[in-house]
Amino acid sequence: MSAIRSTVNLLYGKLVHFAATPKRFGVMIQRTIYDVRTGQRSVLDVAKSVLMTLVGVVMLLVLLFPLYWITTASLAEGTRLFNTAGIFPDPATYNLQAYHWVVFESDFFFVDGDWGYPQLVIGGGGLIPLSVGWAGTETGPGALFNSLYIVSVTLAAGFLMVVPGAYAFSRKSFIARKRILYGYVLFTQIGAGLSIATLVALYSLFSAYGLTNNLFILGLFYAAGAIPFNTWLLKTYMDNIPVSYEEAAMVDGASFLQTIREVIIPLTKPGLAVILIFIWLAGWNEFIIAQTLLSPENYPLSVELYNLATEGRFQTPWTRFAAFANLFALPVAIVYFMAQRSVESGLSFGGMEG
Amino acid sequence: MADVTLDGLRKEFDRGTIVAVDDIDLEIEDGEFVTVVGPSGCGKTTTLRMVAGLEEPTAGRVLFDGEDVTDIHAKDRPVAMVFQNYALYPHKTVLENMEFGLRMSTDMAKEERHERVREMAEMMGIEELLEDSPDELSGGQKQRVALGRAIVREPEVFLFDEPLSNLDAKLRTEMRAEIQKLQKEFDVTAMYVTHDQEEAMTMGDRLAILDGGKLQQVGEPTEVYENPVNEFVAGFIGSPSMNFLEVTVERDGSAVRLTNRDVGFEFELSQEYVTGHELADTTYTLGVRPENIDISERITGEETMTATVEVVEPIGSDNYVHLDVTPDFLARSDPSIRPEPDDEVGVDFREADIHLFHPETGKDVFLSEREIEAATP
Amino acid sequence: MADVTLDGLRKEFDRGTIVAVDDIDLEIEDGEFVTVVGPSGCGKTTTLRMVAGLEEPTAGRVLFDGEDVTDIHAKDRPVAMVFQNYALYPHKTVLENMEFGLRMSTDMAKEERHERVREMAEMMGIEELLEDSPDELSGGQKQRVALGRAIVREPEVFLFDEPLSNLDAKLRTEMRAEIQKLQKEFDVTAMYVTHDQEEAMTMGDRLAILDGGKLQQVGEPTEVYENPVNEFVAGFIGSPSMNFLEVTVERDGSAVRLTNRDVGFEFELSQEYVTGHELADTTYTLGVRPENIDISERITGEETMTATVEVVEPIGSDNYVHLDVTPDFLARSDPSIRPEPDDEVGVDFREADIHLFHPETGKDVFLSEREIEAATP
Amino acid sequence: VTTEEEPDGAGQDDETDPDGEADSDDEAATGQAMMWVDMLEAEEDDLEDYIAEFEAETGHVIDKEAPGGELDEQLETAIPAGDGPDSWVWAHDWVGRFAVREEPPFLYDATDDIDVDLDAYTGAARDAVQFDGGLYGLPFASETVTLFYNEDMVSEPPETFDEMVEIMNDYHDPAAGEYGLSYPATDPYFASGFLQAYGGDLYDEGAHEVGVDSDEVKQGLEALETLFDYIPADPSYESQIVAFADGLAPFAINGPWELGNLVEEIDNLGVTALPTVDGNHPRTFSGVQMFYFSSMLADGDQSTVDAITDFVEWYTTNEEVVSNNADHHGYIPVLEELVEGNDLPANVQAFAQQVDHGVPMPTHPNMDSVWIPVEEALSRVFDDEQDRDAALDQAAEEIREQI
Amino acid sequence: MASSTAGGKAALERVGESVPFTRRDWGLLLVVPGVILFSSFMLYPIFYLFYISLTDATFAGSVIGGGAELTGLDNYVKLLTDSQFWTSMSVTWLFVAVSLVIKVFVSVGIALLLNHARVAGKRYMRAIVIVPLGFPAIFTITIWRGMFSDARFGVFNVVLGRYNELVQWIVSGIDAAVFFASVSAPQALLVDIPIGFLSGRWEAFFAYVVTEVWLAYPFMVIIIVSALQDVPRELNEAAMVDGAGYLHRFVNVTLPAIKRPVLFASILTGATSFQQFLIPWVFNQGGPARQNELIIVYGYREAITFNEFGLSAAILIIAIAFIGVFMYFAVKYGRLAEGVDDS
Ligand SMILES: Nc1ncnc2c1ncn2[C@@H]1O[C@H](COP(=O)(O)OP(=O)(O)OP(=O)(O)O)[C@@H](O)[C@H]1O
Ligand SMILES: Nc1ncnc2c1ncn2[C@@H]1O[C@H](COP(=O)(O)OP(=O)(O)OP(=O)(O)O)[C@@H](O)[C@H]1O
Ligand SMILES: [Mg+2]
Ligand SMILES: [Mg+2]
Repeated sequence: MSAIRSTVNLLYGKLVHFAATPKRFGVMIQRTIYDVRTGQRSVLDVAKSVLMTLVGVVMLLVLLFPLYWITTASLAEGTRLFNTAGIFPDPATYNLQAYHWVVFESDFFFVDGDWGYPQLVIGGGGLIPLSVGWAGTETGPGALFNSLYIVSVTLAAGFLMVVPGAYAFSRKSFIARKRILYGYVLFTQIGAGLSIATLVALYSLFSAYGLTNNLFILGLFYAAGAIPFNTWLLKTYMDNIPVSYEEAAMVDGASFLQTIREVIIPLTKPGLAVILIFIWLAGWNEFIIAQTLLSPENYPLSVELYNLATEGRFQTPWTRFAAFANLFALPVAIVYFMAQRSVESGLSFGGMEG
Repeated sequence: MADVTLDGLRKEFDRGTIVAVDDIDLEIEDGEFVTVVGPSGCGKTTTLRMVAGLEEPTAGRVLFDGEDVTDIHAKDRPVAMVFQNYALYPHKTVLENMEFGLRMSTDMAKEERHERVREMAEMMGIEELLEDSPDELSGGQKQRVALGRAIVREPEVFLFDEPLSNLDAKLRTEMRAEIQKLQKEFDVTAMYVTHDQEEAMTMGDRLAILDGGKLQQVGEPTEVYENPVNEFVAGFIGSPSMNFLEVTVERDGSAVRLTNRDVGFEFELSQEYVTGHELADTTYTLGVRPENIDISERITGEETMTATVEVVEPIGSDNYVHLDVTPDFLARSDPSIRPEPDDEVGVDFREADIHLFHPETGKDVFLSEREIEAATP
Repeated sequence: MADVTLDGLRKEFDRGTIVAVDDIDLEIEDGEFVTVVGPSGCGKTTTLRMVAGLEEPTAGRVLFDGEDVTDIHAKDRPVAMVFQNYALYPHKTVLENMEFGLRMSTDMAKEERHERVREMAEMMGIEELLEDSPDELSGGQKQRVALGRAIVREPEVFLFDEPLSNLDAKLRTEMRAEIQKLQKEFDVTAMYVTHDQEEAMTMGDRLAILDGGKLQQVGEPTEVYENPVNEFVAGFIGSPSMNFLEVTVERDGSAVRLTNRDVGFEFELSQEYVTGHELADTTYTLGVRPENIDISERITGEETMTATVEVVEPIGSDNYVHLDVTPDFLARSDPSIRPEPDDEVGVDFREADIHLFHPETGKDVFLSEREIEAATP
Repeated sequence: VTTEEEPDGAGQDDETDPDGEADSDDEAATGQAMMWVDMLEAEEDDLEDYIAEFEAETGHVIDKEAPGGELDEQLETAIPAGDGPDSWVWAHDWVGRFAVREEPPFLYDATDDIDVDLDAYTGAARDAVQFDGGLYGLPFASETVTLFYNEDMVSEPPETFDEMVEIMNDYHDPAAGEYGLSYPATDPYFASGFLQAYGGDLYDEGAHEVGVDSDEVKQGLEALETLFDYIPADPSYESQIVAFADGLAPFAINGPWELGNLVEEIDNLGVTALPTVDGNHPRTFSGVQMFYFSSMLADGDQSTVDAITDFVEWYTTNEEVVSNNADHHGYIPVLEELVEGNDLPANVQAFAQQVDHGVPMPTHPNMDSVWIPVEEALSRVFDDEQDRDAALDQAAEEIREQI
Repeated sequence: MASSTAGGKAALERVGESVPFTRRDWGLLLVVPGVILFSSFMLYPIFYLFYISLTDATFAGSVIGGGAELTGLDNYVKLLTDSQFWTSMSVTWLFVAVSLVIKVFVSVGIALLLNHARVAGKRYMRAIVIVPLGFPAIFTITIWRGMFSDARFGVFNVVLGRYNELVQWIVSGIDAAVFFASVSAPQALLVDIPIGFLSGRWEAFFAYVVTEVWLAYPFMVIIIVSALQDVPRELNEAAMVDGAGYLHRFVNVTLPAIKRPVLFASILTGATSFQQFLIPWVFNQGGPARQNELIIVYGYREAITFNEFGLSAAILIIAIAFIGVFMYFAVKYGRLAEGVDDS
């Protein structure tokens, strides 16, 4: 509960900070004017800064043009992506129908957009005689829930494997350590294309063991692919944390588990934030394997998105596709937004420079 | 409060290719403050870590109050340690840092712990910092917190690994006195590692000098200063360093002279000395401390040798006079004696102040075997 | 070879909320070695950086040989700088590090550059290191390379920012002498920043003492040591520090006594002194250096005061005797005088050795206005 | 994703229950079957309604799923693993390719299970669903490309190629952003009509011969080259359709799937058969939309086979369904009765005519090797990189090499 | 009690001596679960794939149905004599190399700008610039396909058209100003639109590269920005005092300091580029005429379109081997595994 509250607080703080940007910008301008007036900065100096900033802004605009373009397109449901009038749709045609479609008609939240409400069901099978059911909907939860389920499995399994592994690599010496680590490094990059490469082999293996169409196994699979890179990344991060903190804890009488909980985990936070994002993305974005292994009622968002892209016979339904993708990227954006500082510091490989 | 015994302690790294600590025997009495000093890489930290339980000895034992603790895990030893870089947990406040040890090793209630920490903080003058996080603190404050954190647990043995080396000179002097005072106050056994011989001299009840993993000499500071058992100790202890000069033993009847023709050095030993010690006809290293060298601005012809002044460094209370006898040959003189560079001055010293080191063993030939025995356990 | 003038130099940070350097006027003569010393944060580095051109002054000018260089970019000033952490380019070999400045600021041919670097390296005794990369070097070697790199360019002004603070005590002493020797040899104007007063004392032709961004005193080391213009300088220069004691002026007819009843201190000033200086009837801070305090183990009743011994620190050549007069009240005595803790000893000093500082201005009332003028530009 | 409604609403992890034990003791065994589709949304919605109607009538259960992605790739993995559907909907061009599969087979020969008389379907459709004597599905619609025109610009639809060129000449002015024709002309499927107008076949299924370099096809390409001059300077689908949709071209050559969109964009849309070239009707490739019978049926329950065949028979022969589809989706009926009957909507009528003139796409697996070389040859001619004879010769050579 | 524990301990030690696993090795236990999971989901399929590559499997069914027979190295022999394999290999390497070079330049440029003292709001820009990282590749690649659309109304073609208009406008302006001579727009300056980005060999290749660069730059930029922030300020100042101008400082101080991180990022993204599948597949399936079939696309197509599963497996095994070798050398010479040796 407190975790949720602190997350909300963090998010709120970020939003406030973000909202106050214009004000800070104003203050900055005021100060600059003051500095120029009092002769602390020359006009030339200020002009140079303005110019450089402009270059930065223009660069951003160019880089993000594709996203901007597609977002405007998502606001113009009902028109063709390409038309003879120009690149951007006529603002007069802007509407939210595409988003409406995603929320209330597509399978994003609920199958066929048929929203209901959650309901606690007492009794029923399973380990715990309690389950969350869904009432008021005829069709049941949609792709978002499948995605979240997969990502939860991936994150749980990934962290469970990566964190202790990285710790052991960073702090312990044991037999075959070097060999395994070397293997991991070699395999850091084989994951992505590999899954396409081994697609059919995978399918036949999975189907031989009866593991197809199983969200849990799929989540595990993504976690497996994320292990080498993230273990190695986290190990690199941990290498830069002085051992003396752990030793201090040990001398202070902390047991191994206490040391982990009280010292290692808090100190590794930025690194954990980074692998959180990477592992998340591993489970969130993949669709080729998901589509091959799952049957349609279990499709996660990524597959739905892909299907949307290939739905038309000769053309993609761009507006819906863009609206869908924007909503799809939203959770990642939020996670990233909250963890930005950590991610930036977690990715700076202290041992890498020079 | 425990006495600590190191019994034939040895530590090898990398499958024995590096011998970091080489059969050290040392007994530290209850409540005693022993400083371990030596040049970088001599094995000080490794020794300390073995006492703390952070490193497993290759051979030998560590005993607390006669009880073998060699196989006991660090977390179960009654020791506290202050690390060189303080090792304050950056994500915890000062209060949390200080109560951490109590929380881990005792089952005190929270209020009680805070009480204890607050008392300690008051004593150390850091009570206003309790809510701050470590990176808001200055070096000295961090050091104080690290000390406080160690003491609050009331350990029986207190270990310090160069705790002051990151502080500037003024603060260092201040903290030194503070550590000593605290150690006396709590009457806890302490082992203090440093590579700074001045720190070692001023702080310890006794001094243990390490070199190349081997214990060279153990003794009270003045004892070590006055009677270093070998050339290494002689050169290491004392600042500015002892001056060394290669000399040859020349016999002229019963008279024995130490000479170095290159620099025009000639010193006749008294009969008393000659009979007291055995001198071979070989080259020895003569050592004499800067403060034992007398400089006379007028040359009388009586002096042991003459030398040319290179630089004079005034440090206020004294002057350091650099002479061209050997590189770094230094005399420490009264501020009133201020020869100019390139002046020729007379150089003299008393027979009692000189040391003669054997060219091979490095041992001081003027010390009896017995004396050396006593000083090197 | 240039003389350097700082003219009303001032630097503010954060829109004037921090005044790092506050109107400093200083003239450094051609070939002179000036050390700038002061506590942490007093503005030493900022001053130096303004001379180097790395920081733009808020007000004031920097002149080299009378020429205003304030607006000239760092890369075009004839200065070389040695940084605290050496700032050797980690990816270049020693040779490349050393020739970099030449490559950038001259159009020498490659052979010529290498020739020059090799000569310099030989002089510094680092010719075997030329092919090594900086991280293979020890601290002292790095320091030498950094020095060599600076000198080889034959700059007109040489700037040092605490170049020795990362070295250990032994090396520090060694490098100090080396820097001085080189500076004299090349006869280059040098500005040397340090927070270590001992370093400042031994190295500079003159000393500039900064505090809170303001210049406190400029003068030769012994002059500053003997005649500090104010309490700050008096306390800062000299190690161990000067002892301070609050005293009240009491007049008894024509006799003037300085007293502090709390610690049983009473000192009668000679007539000569009283007539020479103006004393108000107020509280002054009396200062006396540890080495000027005589300790007598037998109490005769003649002494200025008696005190209890707290700790005796033997440093070999002397003993530091801590007395309970004020916290940190210290006397430096001959090693032969070794009172035990808790002994009562007599404390004495000569009238000529005491300083009296005004409670508000902090100025030494025993110095004439003229003397103070001369020392604080 | 559409699932059959679940009583517990969990919607996960319940698979087809192929034998439907619970139902088997009811009357004449009702079965359950699964079908995969990849359709436009509106088409799928209608199909769903028909399924519901059928289920209500018969008690059979048909699970319709849209696996998304490329349907053939999905089938490639699912069928061998035993997870495939009992039926799927696609054009007939996969029949040959899948019919030749053995170990495991992909298709199910339903000759013995089908009760309808195949003569109910048009000849082309009948041929399309059979391969080497096996009956692998039933057809329900056909499609091909034909001529759309903007009635505001074209008063009388052209009957001959020359008439069409004349009208195009009136409008074609690329500098002003106006064109004579919208036509993805380098796509062999779109181009097939003109290429085969003189009687040549790109691939002769009877003789297993590649006809790309035949004189007739070369002649056909000559006509096509004339059209190249009137279309926007790049032949990609999107470029082409935009010109017509934005009212900047009087003609478009495209398929029935664009009908819905274009009706919205062009106020007065006309559709007609392609004009004759030298008196010959362009022979466009036509595709026959059909329900495939999957090899899953072979191992399944008879009730499943019954369910799917009953449904397919019902759907393909139900006049109401067929004419509704024609009205709403431009599906060209393949039910002989309706085609004869002449009461189709005008637009569909035009497509039906064109289908009549056209030829079914060859279903032989070799056809897979034909498309790309021909498309590239057309591109080279379009870009003036090669003359038509050389281009087609080269393409034919490439195809033969691959086969 | 004491003696029994001692005895137990001795027994344990005796057991301990017989296996090469000592008390110090318990760290291995933390690693093993990850290794097992990784191996079972990643390594095992690779071995299986290798097995398939030794069979005559034709389509997916024969793999899954088990109807394939071992044929030894036939597939590899066939492959090495297939010209398409060599086309594919060379275009893949070309793609990796070209995109890598551009990526490095672009990312370093962006990172420098976003770390420049004179740019206000750097932090915000840094947050925004990596937004593409958050979108799924299938989405962004599809967008880029749209941007590169062959359509004359596709984004790039429209932009190029605007560019042409601009050139003509400027030229006509000059023409109007210089009235005694008639100036017309030089053809060299004008772009011949529409460009069929996806239908020309090099045009498509160019489109792949641009997209690949765009996909990879955020990751590189984050890493380089972090590295730039770690460059000690004093080094720059030392160079300044040494008389070095901006360019020299960049070459002699900044560049060497970010060399390792850039290398590191290059290796990672290079390996990813090698396995790029979606870009060619979504754009034009490696066309035109299979000329741009990157290696994974080639393998995939052999399997799916041409039903040559055994051959496809052989291709993919070779691709994996290439990546393995590439990573091995990268790791070795890029000192990526630096941390491996110290403990
Ligand atoms: N974990 C280790 N692995 C290998 N060698 C080591 C290890 N720890 C220390 N050593 C080596 O053992 C020797 C003694 O190291 P130690 O750290 O005890 O020296 P020290 O006296 O503390 O030096 P310093 O004053 O530099 O801290 C050194 O040669 C060092 O290189
Ligand atoms: N870039 C800056 N921005 C803001 N304040 C600064 C900056 N640089 C220095 N200061 C402030 O100016 C004052 C003087 O700093 P300076 O670095 O010159 O001190 P210093 O004498 O060199 O100290 P030290 O001995 O610790 O190096 C300090 O209070 C410092 O906090
Ligand atoms: Mg150490
Ligand atoms: Mg400084």
